[in-house]
This record gives sequence, structure tokens and C-alpha cells, in this order.
Amino acid sequence: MTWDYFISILIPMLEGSKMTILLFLIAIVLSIPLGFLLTLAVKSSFKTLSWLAQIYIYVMRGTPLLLQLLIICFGLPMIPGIGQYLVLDRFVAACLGFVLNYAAYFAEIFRGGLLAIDKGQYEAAKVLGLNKWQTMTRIVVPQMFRIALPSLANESVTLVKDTALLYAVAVPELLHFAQTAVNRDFTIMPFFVAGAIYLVMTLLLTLFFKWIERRYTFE
Amino acid sequence: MTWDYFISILIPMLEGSKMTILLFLIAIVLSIPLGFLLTLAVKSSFKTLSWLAQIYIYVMRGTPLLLQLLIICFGLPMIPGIGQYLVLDRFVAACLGFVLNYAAYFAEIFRGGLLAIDKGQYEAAKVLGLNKWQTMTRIVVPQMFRIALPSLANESVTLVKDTALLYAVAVPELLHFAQTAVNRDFTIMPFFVAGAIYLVMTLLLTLFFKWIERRYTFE
Amino acid sequence: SDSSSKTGEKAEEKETLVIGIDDKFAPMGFRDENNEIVGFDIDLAKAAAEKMAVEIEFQPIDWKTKEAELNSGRIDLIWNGYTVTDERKEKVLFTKPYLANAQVVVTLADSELSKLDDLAGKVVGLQSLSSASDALAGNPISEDIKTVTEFSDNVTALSDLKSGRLDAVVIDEIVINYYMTTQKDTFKILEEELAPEEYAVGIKKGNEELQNKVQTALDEMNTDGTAEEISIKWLGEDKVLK
Amino acid sequence: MAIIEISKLKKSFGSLDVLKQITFDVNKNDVVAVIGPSGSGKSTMLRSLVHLETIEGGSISVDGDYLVKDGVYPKQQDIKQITSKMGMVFQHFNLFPHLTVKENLEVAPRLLKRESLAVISKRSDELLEKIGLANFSNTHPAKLSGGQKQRVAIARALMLNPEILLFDEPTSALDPELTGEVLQVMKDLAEEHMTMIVVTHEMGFAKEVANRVVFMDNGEIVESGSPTEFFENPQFDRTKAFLRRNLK
Amino acid sequence: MAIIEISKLKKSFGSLDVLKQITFDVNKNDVVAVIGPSGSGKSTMLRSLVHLETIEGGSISVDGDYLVKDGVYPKQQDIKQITSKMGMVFQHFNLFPHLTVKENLEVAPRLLKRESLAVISKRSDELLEKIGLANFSNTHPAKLSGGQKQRVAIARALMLNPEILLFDEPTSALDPELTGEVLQVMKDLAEEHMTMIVVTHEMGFAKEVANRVVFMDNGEIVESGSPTEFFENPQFDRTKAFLRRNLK
Ligand SMILES: Nc1ncnc2c1ncn2[C@@H]1O[C@H](COP(=O)(O)OP(=O)(O)OP(=O)(O)O)[C@@H](O)[C@H]1O
Ligand SMILES: Nc1ncnc2c1ncn2[C@@H]1O[C@H](COP(=O)(O)OP(=O)(O)OP(=O)(O)O)[C@@H](O)[C@H]1O
Ligand SMILES: [Mg+2]
Ligand SMILES: [Mg+2]
Repeated sequence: MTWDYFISILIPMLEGSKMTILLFLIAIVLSIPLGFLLTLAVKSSFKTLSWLAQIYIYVMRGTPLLLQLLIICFGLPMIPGIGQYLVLDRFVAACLGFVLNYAAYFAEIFRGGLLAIDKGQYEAAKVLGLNKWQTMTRIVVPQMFRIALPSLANESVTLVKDTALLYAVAVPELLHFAQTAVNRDFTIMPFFVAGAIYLVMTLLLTLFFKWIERRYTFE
Repeated sequence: MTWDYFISILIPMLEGSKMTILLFLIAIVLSIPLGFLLTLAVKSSFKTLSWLAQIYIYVMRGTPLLLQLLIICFGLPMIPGIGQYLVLDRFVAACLGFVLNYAAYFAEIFRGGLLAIDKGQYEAAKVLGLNKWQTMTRIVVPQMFRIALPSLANESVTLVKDTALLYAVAVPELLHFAQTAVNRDFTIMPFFVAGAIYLVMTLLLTLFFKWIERRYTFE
Repeated sequence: SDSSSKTGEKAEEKETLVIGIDDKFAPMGFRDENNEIVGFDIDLAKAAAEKMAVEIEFQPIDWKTKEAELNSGRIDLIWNGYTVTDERKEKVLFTKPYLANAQVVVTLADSELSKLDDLAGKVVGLQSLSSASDALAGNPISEDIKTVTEFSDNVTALSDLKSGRLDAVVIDEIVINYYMTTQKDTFKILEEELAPEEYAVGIKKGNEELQNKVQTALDEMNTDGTAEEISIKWLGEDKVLK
Repeated sequence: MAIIEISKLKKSFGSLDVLKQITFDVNKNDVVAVIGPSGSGKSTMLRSLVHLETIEGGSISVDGDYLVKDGVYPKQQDIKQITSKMGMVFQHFNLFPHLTVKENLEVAPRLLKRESLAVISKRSDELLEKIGLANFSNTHPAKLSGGQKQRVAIARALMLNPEILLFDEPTSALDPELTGEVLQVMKDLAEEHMTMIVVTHEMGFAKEVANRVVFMDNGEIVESGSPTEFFENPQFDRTKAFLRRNLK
Repeated sequence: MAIIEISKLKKSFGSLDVLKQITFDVNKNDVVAVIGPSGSGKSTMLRSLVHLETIEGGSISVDGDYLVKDGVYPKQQDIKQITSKMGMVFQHFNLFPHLTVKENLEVAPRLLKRESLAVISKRSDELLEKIGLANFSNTHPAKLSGGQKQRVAIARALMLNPEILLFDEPTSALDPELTGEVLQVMKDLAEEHMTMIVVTHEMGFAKEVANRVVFMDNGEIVESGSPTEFFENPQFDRTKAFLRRNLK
């Protein structure tokens, strides 16, 4: 295993990681707010909306992300009539799949966070004269986020790992290039390099979240 | 979409689900005890063992299961020298990958369960004259399992969905047959059928765990 | 006015054709040690693009999904050792075939298997949703085979053959010939072949205009020797169908 | 002069009648101690005063305005205006854990925007000084002892200049050693003539600080009177039984 | 006759000396109330008697056998044999939540296998009867009130026929209304001449039931004596100050 060989397989994999990271960022940035909206929908007093949101969450969490990606990427264009308008760019389709899927997971996390907030917090806010919006934005949401942070961190690490599914919709990412190199050179090395890259990414992410957690600790 | 067509795509998919269910059962039955052993290793006072267990858990949780499956299935046979002895049957390799991976997740869950058990439980047991083994088996483990149950349920649902990864190691499962049908017949239908089958499986599993949870509630 | 300005734009910039390939399908299209996509079909497509005065872009896809990719319009052409079959003709437009191929059975060099009948009770691998599976299914021996394992690409199947999980692989003759030159003495091809077949370029149903354009380019390359040159480069001899 | 008038208050949870026609007045500068067994409806009564419970019948007026009249509430804005005259201190403090002590005090006045930030900041400093926690203004509640938390909660309520302060068992979540510091703050407030209604299990406080004791049992006010009357010469058997259980 | 002899007990956590040469004896059938401010070392002292804390110096003997002599412990088996003479009741009950009330009582005797199952079952029924919870034998602890839980915890300790019962603030996690039922069970035990050491904040119990009161402060025993002596005529300023704070 020469150094040159190592570099030669590393470079395409790092290229591929760019895709991984880009997808990760897009998915996180969009699915967290969408997840929060879903949580609100679930808690909404408008029953139909609440039911729809719950069914949505249930279906997204009950079927494999891989299947969802295949549907968005290859299934939608096959719908008779409207299919031709549903042909998304491959990467856009992948992002959409991840956002729709992870929003459901984040919604569950936020719901848990809301449940963990003591009734007394709402009562104290009410007695102090805060209106519902102020109570939500100043009292409830900050605490909810703080409570949800460890779960958010876990879910984000899962998201990084799930980017490996990109290869199913033919977005050339890290794992795809590792597999190319393994097949071409008949050596297990590239898999280990890929594993190391994933470990670095998840480690950095974990450290980042730990830092945020410490920063926003209530103590 | 005729009834006959529906049946014709359903049958191979149900065949494929058998594989899914078989893998699921094997993985659950083996990874739960292995995960518990890992937890004990992490908590062991023998520091080297504890460290090894922690590193193991970290690596398994920090890299994609897909990569682990590829390594076990295709990577191991490529290791120079010993590779030829590491050629596992494809399904066995898949099971091994799932067991090794999920054991790490279950170990974390059990660790959390142990942490949630009050120190007072150990003290009460000690004052009543129970030895360490009795305390562990009669007092601690039953409570740990009960505390871990909701997380075990979640993780098991994830496991069902992760069986979709089998197709990467060429084990013909549900999703593989769905994709074959989609590509052959140019219709999105088989994807929805697959989704429905996954939903049924995860729903049944969830109900099963809810039943266990109710049955073993401490109230 | 809006639509007219759009067509105006289109006329100015070169049209881009997206070509779907399996980037693990040597020597037709694959990645070299620099991770560049190279191969017979890659060179052929590049030369054709020049004739057609279009830009091209190679899109590696999962071979299982190739027709879905084409149908969705995300790729314009399937051009990567794509075998003409009757079933595919119903879903895809083909150019005239440009290369002859056959589905063959390959085993390890030291294998005891020597004829098709020996496959009875054996484990055979092939690429999922490829013409190899059609070829195998069309042969009576398929009844007696123990298991057929489907891979997302040929290379993984060959890896599994090498590691001993498979007894044989059904694969394109062109592909295995290439591997046998790079990895000498590893494999052996059974003399009896499964089925002869031909490669052509696949175009989305209904787009006869593109079909004609590609066909014209292919014909031109046949006459001016470009195709011959590419064939010699990758296959060592001129095998192109005139 | 009665600052709070409660008449024929009725409230039930499902089939359970928690308040059965409660009637009583609180005069300005009164310190009323409400005592009674668990489940007798003390908290529910107190919470209806600040509209944390919606009652089903009867009236409550504060400073002459009806918070609810014969079971009918006015519009939201009026309710808010009336309840804003009262501050409430809870058994479990209900401080906002994500805010520092000073932020806890200031969050409501800042959002209500009735005063300038400078005025608000000045008053929060003064109140922290008064409760003896000036050094803790940038601390988060989790770092405080129970007694300190409750003092902050009192200060937070005072930030809005309420005319009346309601306390729901302010010391019963505290270690016995820590109740003293909270009771001291409450005594100081009593001396400054703050009107207070205090639901409490602390007979000591009821005896020493309150000028009226109200005994509730089973959703009714059984008797009420000055502490001396009440403790030394209770009129009803139920009261006597309760005092016997709780005074030894 | 002294059933427990404690001499020169020393224990520190890091740089904090929690027990500084504690010496005192407990006679058979004594009911000793240990009182003192928070952090004075009461729990630590009690816990060292059943080897939940390992002490650093001094001796403890029970019934003539040394649990620890001059800071040195005997072998595990002997420790176990000696501590088995004592039962302990914790502030937070520490019942086993996954077992029913009856199972909580029986789990230890069954595992220790000194008696037949029939004998064990009979005694658990008797004890449940005695604490007034015969109807709750198949209930899980989560369904019980705090007072009921603590009574079960006492019964559980009694199942092993201890010669001495230790209580660490048995009522301070209970609502005031619920302490009575627990104190009653303890009084009954005192009348049956059970030897008991009770760390408590309940001055009432110390006065009424204990025949000796020990006052600890800052890791030392400041004074001890009969309840009458102790409450009516404390000798030391520290005791007086503590009583002043806690008796009003
Ligand atoms: N939100 C509610 N839903 C149903 N029942 C309730 C609710 N709040 C209170 N109750 C019931 O109403 C009764 C009176 O409760 P309340 O809290 O007013 O009593 P309390 O006198 O304050 O008792 P404590 O001294 O225990 O605080 C109790 O039986 C209680 O269980
Ligand atoms: N495991 C431990 N580690 C470190 N310090 C401890 C530990 N256990 C107790 N301490 C400290 O030892 C001192 C005495 O504790 P102890 O629990 O014996 O006091 P106590 O008299 O029982 O107080 P309380 O009335 O609050 O229960 C305290 O300062 C406590 O913080
Ligand atoms: Mg109350
Ligand atoms: Mg203590």
C-alpha cells in the first residue's frame, strides 16, 4: 500500500465527501424548520391538520429512506399524466427525500421536547402577562431546543451516515468511489479509508453538538 | 392496474419479505444479548476491556451500516493471506453485519437504562443481603430492560427498515423485487406495494412492543 | 414572447446530451486509476458528439434503474454496452446495433465446470436486470441452477466469483475478455455460449429525431474509420458492425 | 375595604366538585393564610383568581372590576387587565431555566413594554438586593438552592408591581432548613403592607404573619378568623381534627 | 447492655471530614433519635453501620462482633454476617419498582434461602397485615402513596428478622399528612422493644418515642441525652441554636 496509491484513492473519495457534506447541510437546514412546523401541525387544534401530520410522520418513519428516495427519483416520473413534470434533478430529488424524511424524525424529537416542558412554565408565563406568541418564542421554544439537542445530535449523525444511500440514486458520493476503487484494485483498503472519513465527519459533528450543548446548558 | 397484475408483483415481494423477516429475527435475537455483554464490558473495571468496547461502539455507530456490510461481504475476502478463509455465505455475512452493528446500538441503550437506575436500588439490595449476581439478575436487569423497552422498540423499527440494505450485498429482498418490477413495467405501483408491506411490518412490531410495554409496566 | 426568447437562447448555446452509463462496465465505460471515466463507448460517444455538434455529459447510474432514468428524462441516452432485446424494444428506441456480443459463462480458471450442463446445482451470479438474466432464463439449464444471485454491477459479481461464493458468472463476452487481458489466468470461459446479442444506443420512446441524429453520427464514424480506430484501441481489433 | 371579593365560586373536575360555593373577601393589606387538608381545593381557588382555572359559577371581583360575574367572563383583554394586578408564586417556583436570574425578573416587563429598559433594570437590581441575591444576577436557576429559587420567584412576581400576591405552598418543596429564608422575605412584604393570600402548611407562618386564617375542607370554607381565634378556639370539629393532626 | 458500640469513627470525602471521631453506644431496646443540621454527617454515620460507607478509622461492633476494628474490616463473609443483623429504611423508600409489594418483602428471604417458602409467605402476609396493607400485596409500589411505600419498606426490612432497625429520615420525603401513618408503625415497633436508630427532622417523634436523642453537628456528636433533658435543658450553644431554629 504505497502513499501514492493512498492519495490516488483518497482524492475521489474526498470529492465524494463534498457531496455528502453538501447534502447534509441542505438537509439539516431545511428539515429542522420543516420538522418544527410538523410538530406545530401535530399539536394543532385543527384536527384534520393534526391527523394529516401524524399520518405523514408515521409513514415517513415506517418505511425505509431508501424506498422514499427511489420513489422520488424514479417513481414520480412514472406517474401517468403528471409524471413528466415531476422529473427532478438527481441531487435535488435526493435532497428532497432527505428533507421530507428527516423532517418527520425531527418533528418527533421536538414533540418530545415540548412534552418535557413543565406545565408550570406555561402557567408562570401566563401569570406574568405574556401572550401565547411570546410564551412560545421566549419560553417554550428555547427550552424545547435545549431539551431536543442531544436527540438532534444523534439524528444528525444518522443523517451523515444515511448519505451513503445517495449511491442508490446515482449521486456519486464517498461510498460510490470507495466501491469503484475496491472493485478496480481488488483491495479492502478503500473501504477503510471511507470508514475513516465517515468517522471523522461524525466525530466532528458530535464535538460540534457537544460544544453547543455546553454553551446552552442552563447551569 | 388489474388485480392479477397486483398479485403478480405481490408474490415475489412477499417472498422477499421472508428474507427481511428472517434477517430481522436473527439480528434481534443475537444482537440484544451481545449488546448487553458490550454494556457490561463498557462498565467493566478492567480498563482495557472497557476501552475496547467503547471504541467498538463508537466505530460501529460512527460509520454507515452499508459500509460495514460491504466490508464484511466483499472486503474481508480481499484481505491478503487470510481473505480466503473469510468468505462467508452472503446471508450469513449480512446477518453478521447487522448483529455487530445493532449490538453497538443496543449496548448504548442498555447503558442508558443502567444509568437510569437509582443508586438506592443497589443499596437496598445490599442491605437486604443480596450478592452482586443476585442484585444484577433480580433487581437491576429487569428494571434496565423495562427502561430500555421504548428505545429497543424504536431501534427494532429501524432495523426492519435497514433490511432494505440487503440489496447492496445481493440478497434478494423486498425492495429488490419492487425495483425489478418498477423497471420492468414502468409503473410506480410496486414501490407503493413495498411501502405498504414495510408499514405493515413496522406497525405490527410497534404494536407488539406496545403490548410488551403494557405487560411489563411497573404500575 | 417568452417562449420565443427561450428558443432563441437554445439556438445559441450547444445542446447537452446526458448519457447514462454504468461506470463499472469495462471496457465499455469504467473508471481508470485516476477515477476518470473511460472506455469504448465513452470514446465512441465523444466522437459522435463531435459529429452531432452537441455537448455530452456522462452520468453514472445504477444499471438497475437505467430505463427509469431514461424515461424520466434525466438521461437522454443509454450508451454503455446496452443490449438490444425484444422486451426493451417496447420501452426504448434503439439505433442499429454497433457491436456484437454474447452472453457467456465464466468460472475460475481452475474450476471443474466445463460445459453448460455442469451448472446444475451451482450458484450463478449476474448483473441485476441485465441481458445476462434474459440469456440465462432463455436456456433450459436455468431450471437446474441452485441459485441465481443478482448484483448491481458485474465487477461485484466477479469479486464474489473470485472469493468463492459463486461457481460461475453470466456476463458479456466483451467485458470478460477485457478482464482476462488485465487479470491473466484468473478466469475461464465455457465454450458453449448462452446467447449471441448486439449492443446499440437506447433513446427515449418518441424521440425519433434524436434516434436519427445518433444513427447518422454512428454511420458517419463507420465510414470515416473513427469507429474502427476506437475498436482497435479498446478491443485490439475492428469488431464494429457495419 | 375589600380588594378581592369572591362569591359562590363553583368549580368541578368531571364529577368531582372541587369548589362548592366558596365566598370570602380579602381586604387591602390583609395577609390571609389558607389552610386545609390535601385535595380540599385551596390551589384551585387560588388559581382561579389569576384565571389559571376557569370557574363554572360565582363571581370574582378585584379592585371593583369583575374578573368573572355569575360564571361569565369578560373579553380576553379585560381578563388580562384584571389579572395583571396579581402576582403568583408557585410551589415549584416555575422559574425559566434557560434565563439567568436577572433575565427571569426582566423578561415579562421587557415584553410588556410598559416601562423603559433602564427603569426595568434598575428595579430588578433593587429587588435582587432586597432578597439578598444581588450576586446571583447572572446565575441560572439550576445553580440555586430551593430557597434561593423561591426568593427569585417572589422577586419576579414583584417586578410587575402587583397589588396582590398569591402564594401556593411557597415552602413545601423546600428542605426545612431553607424555608426560613423564604418566610423572611414574605414577612418583610407583609410589613410593607402587601396584600397576600398564602396557601400554606406552615402553621408557624399562619400564626405569626397572617392576620386572617381561612380553613378549607372538601371544597368549602369551614371557618375563618384571626389566627388567635382560629388556633386557640376553633369552632368546628373538622377544624379541630385538622389542627390536632398538624400541630403536634 | 450495648448492642452497638461505635468508637472514634472517622470518615472523609476528599478533603471534607464528615465524621470526626464519633463515639457512642446503643443499648438493646433503645430508640435513638439522631438529629442535627443538614450535612452534619448523620446519614454517613448510619450508613457506615450497614457498610454502605467504608470508614477510615475507628471501630464498630455489633452484638460483640467487630464490623470494623481500628479501621480494618474482616473478610467479606463476616461483614455480611454482622450487617445481616441490621435492617435499614431509606428516605426515598428504595422499593423495587418491578416487584409487587409481596414480592418486595419476599425477594431477599427467598434468595437467602434460610427459611422455607411457606414460612416466608406466611410472615410476609402477617407483616402486611400489621402495617395495614394486606389488600395491597399484589400492587406495584408505583400505585402506593409515599406513606404506604415507607410502611412497605419497613416491613421489607422486618422480613429478615433484624435485631436493629436503622431509619434515615423515614418521613422527610412524605407530605405532612402522610407522616403520621409511618410514625405510628415506628411507635408500634418501639413498643415491641425493637432497637432503632432514627435519623430524623421530626422533633415530635424524637420527643415522644425516642429514649435517647443524639445531636450531631459538623461531624461530631455535640450532646446526647434523654429527650426531656435534651429538649428542655440543652447544654451547648450549638444545640440551643439548632433547637431554636427547628422548634417553632
Ligand atoms: N386539572 C385537574 N384535573 C382533575 N382533577 C383535578 C385537577 N386539578 C385538581 N384536581 C383535583 O381537585 C381536587 C382539589 O385539588 P387542589 O389542588 O385544589 O387541592 P389542594 O387543597 O391545593 O391540595 P394540596 O394541599 O394537595 O395542594 C383534588 O382532588 C385534585 O385531585
Ligand atoms: N458520596 C459522597 N461524596 C462526597 N461527599 C459526600 C458524599 N456523601 C456525603 N457527602 C458529604 O458529606 C457531608 C455529610 O453528609 P451526610 O449525608 O452524612 O449529612 P446529613 O447529616 O445526613 O445531612 P442531611 O440532613 O442533609 O441528610 C455533606 O457535606 C455531604 O455533602
Ligand atoms: Mg395545592
Ligand atoms: Mg442525610
